[in-house]
Amino acid sequence: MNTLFPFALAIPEGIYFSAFLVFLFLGVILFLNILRQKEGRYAFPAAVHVAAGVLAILARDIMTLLVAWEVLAFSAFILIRGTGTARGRRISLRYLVIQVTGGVFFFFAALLHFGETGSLVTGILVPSAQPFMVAAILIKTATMPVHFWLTQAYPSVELSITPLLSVYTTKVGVLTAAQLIWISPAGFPVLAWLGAGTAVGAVILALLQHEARKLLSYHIVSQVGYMVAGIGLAAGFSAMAATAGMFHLVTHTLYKALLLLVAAQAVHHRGHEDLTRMGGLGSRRPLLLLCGIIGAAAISGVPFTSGYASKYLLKEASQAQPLVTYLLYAASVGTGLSFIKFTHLLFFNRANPPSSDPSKTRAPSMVPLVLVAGITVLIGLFPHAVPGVPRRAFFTPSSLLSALLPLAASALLWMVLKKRLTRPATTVGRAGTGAGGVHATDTRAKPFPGKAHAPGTRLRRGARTLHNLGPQAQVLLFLLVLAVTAGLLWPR
Amino acid sequence: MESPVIRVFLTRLTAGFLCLLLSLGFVVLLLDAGRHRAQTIPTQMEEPYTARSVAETGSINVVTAILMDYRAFDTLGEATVIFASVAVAAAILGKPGSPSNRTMGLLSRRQLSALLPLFFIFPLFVIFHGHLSPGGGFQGGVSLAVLVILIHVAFGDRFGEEVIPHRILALSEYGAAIGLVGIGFVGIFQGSAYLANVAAGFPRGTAGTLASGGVIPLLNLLVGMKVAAGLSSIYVHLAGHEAENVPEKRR
Amino acid sequence: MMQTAAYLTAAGVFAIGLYGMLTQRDMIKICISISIMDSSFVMALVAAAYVPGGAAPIAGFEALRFVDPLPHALALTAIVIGAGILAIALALTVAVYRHYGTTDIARLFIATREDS
Amino acid sequence: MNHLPVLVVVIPVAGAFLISLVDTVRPAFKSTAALLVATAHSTTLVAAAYRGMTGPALLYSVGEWIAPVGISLMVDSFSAFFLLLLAIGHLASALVRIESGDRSEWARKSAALIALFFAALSGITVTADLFNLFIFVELATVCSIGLIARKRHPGSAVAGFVALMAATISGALLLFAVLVLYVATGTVAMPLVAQAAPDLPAHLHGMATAAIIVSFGIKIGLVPMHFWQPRTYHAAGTTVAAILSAFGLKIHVYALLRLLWFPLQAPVVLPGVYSILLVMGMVNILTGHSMAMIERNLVRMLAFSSIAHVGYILLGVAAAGRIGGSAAVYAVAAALFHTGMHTLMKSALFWSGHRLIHLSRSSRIMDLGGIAWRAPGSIIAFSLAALAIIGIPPTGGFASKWFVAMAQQALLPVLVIGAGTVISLVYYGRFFLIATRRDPPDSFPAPHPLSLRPRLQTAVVLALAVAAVMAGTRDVQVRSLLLRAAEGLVDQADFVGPALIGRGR
Repeated sequence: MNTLFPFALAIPEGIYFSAFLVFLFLGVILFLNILRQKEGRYAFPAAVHVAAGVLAILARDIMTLLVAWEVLAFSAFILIRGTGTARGRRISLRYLVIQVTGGVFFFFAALLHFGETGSLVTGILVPSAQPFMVAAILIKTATMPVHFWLTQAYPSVELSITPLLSVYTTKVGVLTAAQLIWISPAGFPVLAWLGAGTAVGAVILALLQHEARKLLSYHIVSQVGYMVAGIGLAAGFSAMAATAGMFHLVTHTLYKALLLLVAAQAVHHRGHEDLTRMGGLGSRRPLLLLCGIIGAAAISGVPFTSGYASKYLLKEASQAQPLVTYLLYAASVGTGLSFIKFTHLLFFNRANPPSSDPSKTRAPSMVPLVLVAGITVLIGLFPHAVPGVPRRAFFTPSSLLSALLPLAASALLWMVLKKRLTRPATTVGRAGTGAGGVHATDTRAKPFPGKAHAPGTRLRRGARTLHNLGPQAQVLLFLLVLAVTAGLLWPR
Repeated sequence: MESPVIRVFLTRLTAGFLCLLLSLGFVVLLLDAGRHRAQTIPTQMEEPYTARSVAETGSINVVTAILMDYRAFDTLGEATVIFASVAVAAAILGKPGSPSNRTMGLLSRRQLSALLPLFFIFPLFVIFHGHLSPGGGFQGGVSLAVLVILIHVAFGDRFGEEVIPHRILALSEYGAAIGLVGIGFVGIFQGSAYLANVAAGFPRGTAGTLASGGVIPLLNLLVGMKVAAGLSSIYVHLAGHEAENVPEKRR
Repeated sequence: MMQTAAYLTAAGVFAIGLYGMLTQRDMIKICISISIMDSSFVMALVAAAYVPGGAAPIAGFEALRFVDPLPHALALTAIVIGAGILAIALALTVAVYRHYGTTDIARLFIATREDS
Repeated sequence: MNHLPVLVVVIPVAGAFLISLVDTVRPAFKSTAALLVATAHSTTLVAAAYRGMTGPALLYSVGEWIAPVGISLMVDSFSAFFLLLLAIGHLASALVRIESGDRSEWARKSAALIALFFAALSGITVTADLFNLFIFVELATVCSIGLIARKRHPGSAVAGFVALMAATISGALLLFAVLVLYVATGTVAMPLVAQAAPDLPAHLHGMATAAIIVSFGIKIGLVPMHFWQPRTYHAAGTTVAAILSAFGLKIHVYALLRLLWFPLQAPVVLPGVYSILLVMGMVNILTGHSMAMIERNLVRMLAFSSIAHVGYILLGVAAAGRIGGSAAVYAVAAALFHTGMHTLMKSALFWSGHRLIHLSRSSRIMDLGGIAWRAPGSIIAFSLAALAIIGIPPTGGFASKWFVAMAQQALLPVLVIGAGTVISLVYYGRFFLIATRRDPPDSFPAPHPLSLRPRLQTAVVLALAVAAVMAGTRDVQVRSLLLRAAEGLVDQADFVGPALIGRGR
């Protein structure tokens, strides 16, 4: 008799090893960052979150992976509900329900897989389990139709929590997909299309955002779309695509954490999240500017940054599906545009009400940023140094050109659209009330909508009324059930 | 459209129809079951008790033999049910307090005080002759309880409480119950099974005499005590008003 | 024939008890209905014990056949259990009456619902 | 002869009498006596369970009268598992229920009633006689109504009366089924009925089965027959509701399974029953969880959750009946796994909820906002048990759902299980969020003057919750135990029947 939870763990190899290193590194850095912010009550859930993320990449059996999924979800739930406002509670519960729904799909898939093979070792699932697993992955990776949990939850937590949240949940989804999924019904790479579509769609939505972390959250969705596309392409088209997707995971995790840390610093100074009212940080915080530029360049795929290398690999791998490639190019254009906007508004825009004095920042708060930025740069310059990256010439003229073209397009678009993109948010009364994003946006938390008109009210009332059935009616019901049961059991 | 009277009438008609249908179904099933048994089981094997009960238990009343010996465990269970319902009644109603002093008329009381001692003969006879004739601990115990209730009704609850205090009722119930359980253990100590009678070394005696049937008369006595005390205290609880809890809300 | 008649009587009594339980709103009447239902089961048990021409199961009687003694013993037990149930039903009724001053179960049921 | 099967019934009965006696003579020692009785009973139960689990089925003839004339008791590995649950239950409820200050009549009687209740449950578990089973079921009914209708709560007597009406119908149907089986087979001993069952006319067999299913369905809250349960549990209060739901309900499930498999031989004779149970199980899961989701009262929410979890057990059982053969053992083991887990989880939930309700003096969920910060131990236990009952890996609740789902042949029940997980997450998550909100009302009402022992209670509850969580990672040991128990149910006709007959005179 095999145990259900063998907790088989092993240090992974190849590109997964680099992912493991990144998970560990960012986990430690961001955890210390949280501790440094004197957010003591987050220490335990944050530690559990990090541990679960690392567990996910060490897991060698499906059950351990599922445990890691659920622990990630629950620890994130605690982290998100942290501020404890009504809106925070609602968002966190929604987050949890979505995540556990993903876990339930995983449960179905694991059940079917185990039922057919009798084994729980990590590997490609049986075909009947694949659709359920895809559903689970779509939820976990926040692929487009079900991305809302991420874009709602991540911007609404404490500043120091968002980078930590961005590291694991979606990435573990990608990781699971890379290990368990191999689906292309009738030769059609579902995941690749969904992923590429998400990459484009989320970028378009990101362009419309004015809040720093909301914008970055949409970019998480978009970038995870790249990875999902990579994993999806791996299913039957190109073995390298999975590696490319995983490599993108490694690079993206780093630069997204960096960007979120930068955003956190900025928001901390301003006390609000509205990008159009920030500006002017560039001259006062040169180090922050540098980090921000590195992150923005990396996510836009500027040559000699880490994002360039991983996106190059992805586009190489997607040659078999040209349309996917084009979608990814389109996403690159949007990403570039979006981050020109981001850096412009954050650093170079004219400070549009005068800001509080940011120059008193203590040096230690910059340590995590500098570390992550350094690693991002190193990966960009020496992509082969990352374990598991295939030997390939990254910096050929044609590849550089293919990376620069979308950037040129972004720059062009920026010229055209600058006014429209940097127009201040029209909504008045979003004035910041404190450092936490939740407070800044809490005014939107509606009181209970008119109760009588809430959907399902009539259903609820009906169910309650039914459950106050009088005693004699209950007795009658017993007899009716007896009659029905007897009728069903009457020999035929 | 339809008046409530008609609606109630129709509801009741439906309910009555359903009840009749259900009970007729029960009858059909029971008759079928009887027919099935008549077909499958030979008649001489039909009934295992009558032929052997005298030899095995010493009780000529087979029903008592079954109740107090063959299936004495059932009896223990039902004695426990009585015990439990007394406890439940007490738990629900609280301590009986402020007994009412309503009595019967003088004539009835006079007659009763003369007759009551005689009335006690019958239940005792029923209890002690349980293994010889129809009757036994339950029947006798219930008759005894009726007498206690009669005292309460005729002479007032206060007098009843004075003559037979509730505490005594409770104590005798607990005592009888513990005795009942304790006698069962004799079988275990004698190397036989729980609630064993003759197998545990109780003398079988001569069938048909008062001192026969091993432990059966003793069990009858204890069950009688227990049932009498239990039912009387249920009455006391039901009839007595609780002192501190007069009706607060009337709707 | 005899047995069928006894069964039918028991069934009639059962139907009366059940009918009372289904239609009466007064807790005392429901208690009575419960008691009637118990009686019907005792009658059914005794009817089940019936053997044509059987004597009472007492070994002293000189008879060719005896009725089945086991259902009689079971009937006694069932009576006592019924009495116990009835006692707590009455106790509940008394308690309810003391508190609310009514024994109308339908009204009480609505008055004591928790989740309104 | 090994006397354990009868001792597990007799010791608590005698104990209840003793508790009452002590209460009358020396009220101060009542709690001690109750604890002693619980300890003695639990020890006996564990010993009997050990014997039943390790050896062959333990048979006992009360008064040395073998089956046709006397009453037989039987402890096999299947009943041993439930005896184990009862051992946990009696000891834990005695520990939790020790009250220091309450001098009301109900509090005085409740100790004896709890002992009697557990005696009745033990009796249901060990007896191999249909009529004896009926007696113990009625005894359990009487005791449970006494526990429900406590005086402090004005609506409780009404709820008790409604429960009594339901129990009357349930008892009548059980007695009717016993009567039909007796008239048809001439015996009330389960092994003999089991022998005769395959030859019964099909309609008799079917009707007796229907009566038994409805009878126990009322007790365990199969869905159209569950309406009285939430009200009852709410009236009973959390301490008693835990006993009723976590232990009483499980033993009635046991009785249903035992009757279906053993005397009725349903898997062989009447496999159609299991399709009904399968549908009922799914309906139970969906109804129970959805009602719990819209419920605004903590106790009623947990009661609906109990109704839902009966559904999971039934799914496993139904699968076992439909598969038949050796695979059925796995399905029954899955159902038993969920039974055991639900016992641990639900008692932990109710008892930790008790502390929260006690502190806020209200069981409405909205009134419990921020209560967690005043009873951290309780909320930890509650959260752990809730994690388990939602079915989050690697807790025992997940493992049991996994095995129940594993046993299904169709996809639909599995999907229902998944849906149940998500719905239950919603309401437990919501409660957790409300209980741990950081903006509590300015002042809670003063706690109830009767202080239970919070530390002891919290320790017991934490132990139960941790056991429920740990069972998932110790699933190999748990499953080997459960497979043994399931064999007892599925294969019992093969060895217990001949054993009883062979020893008959």
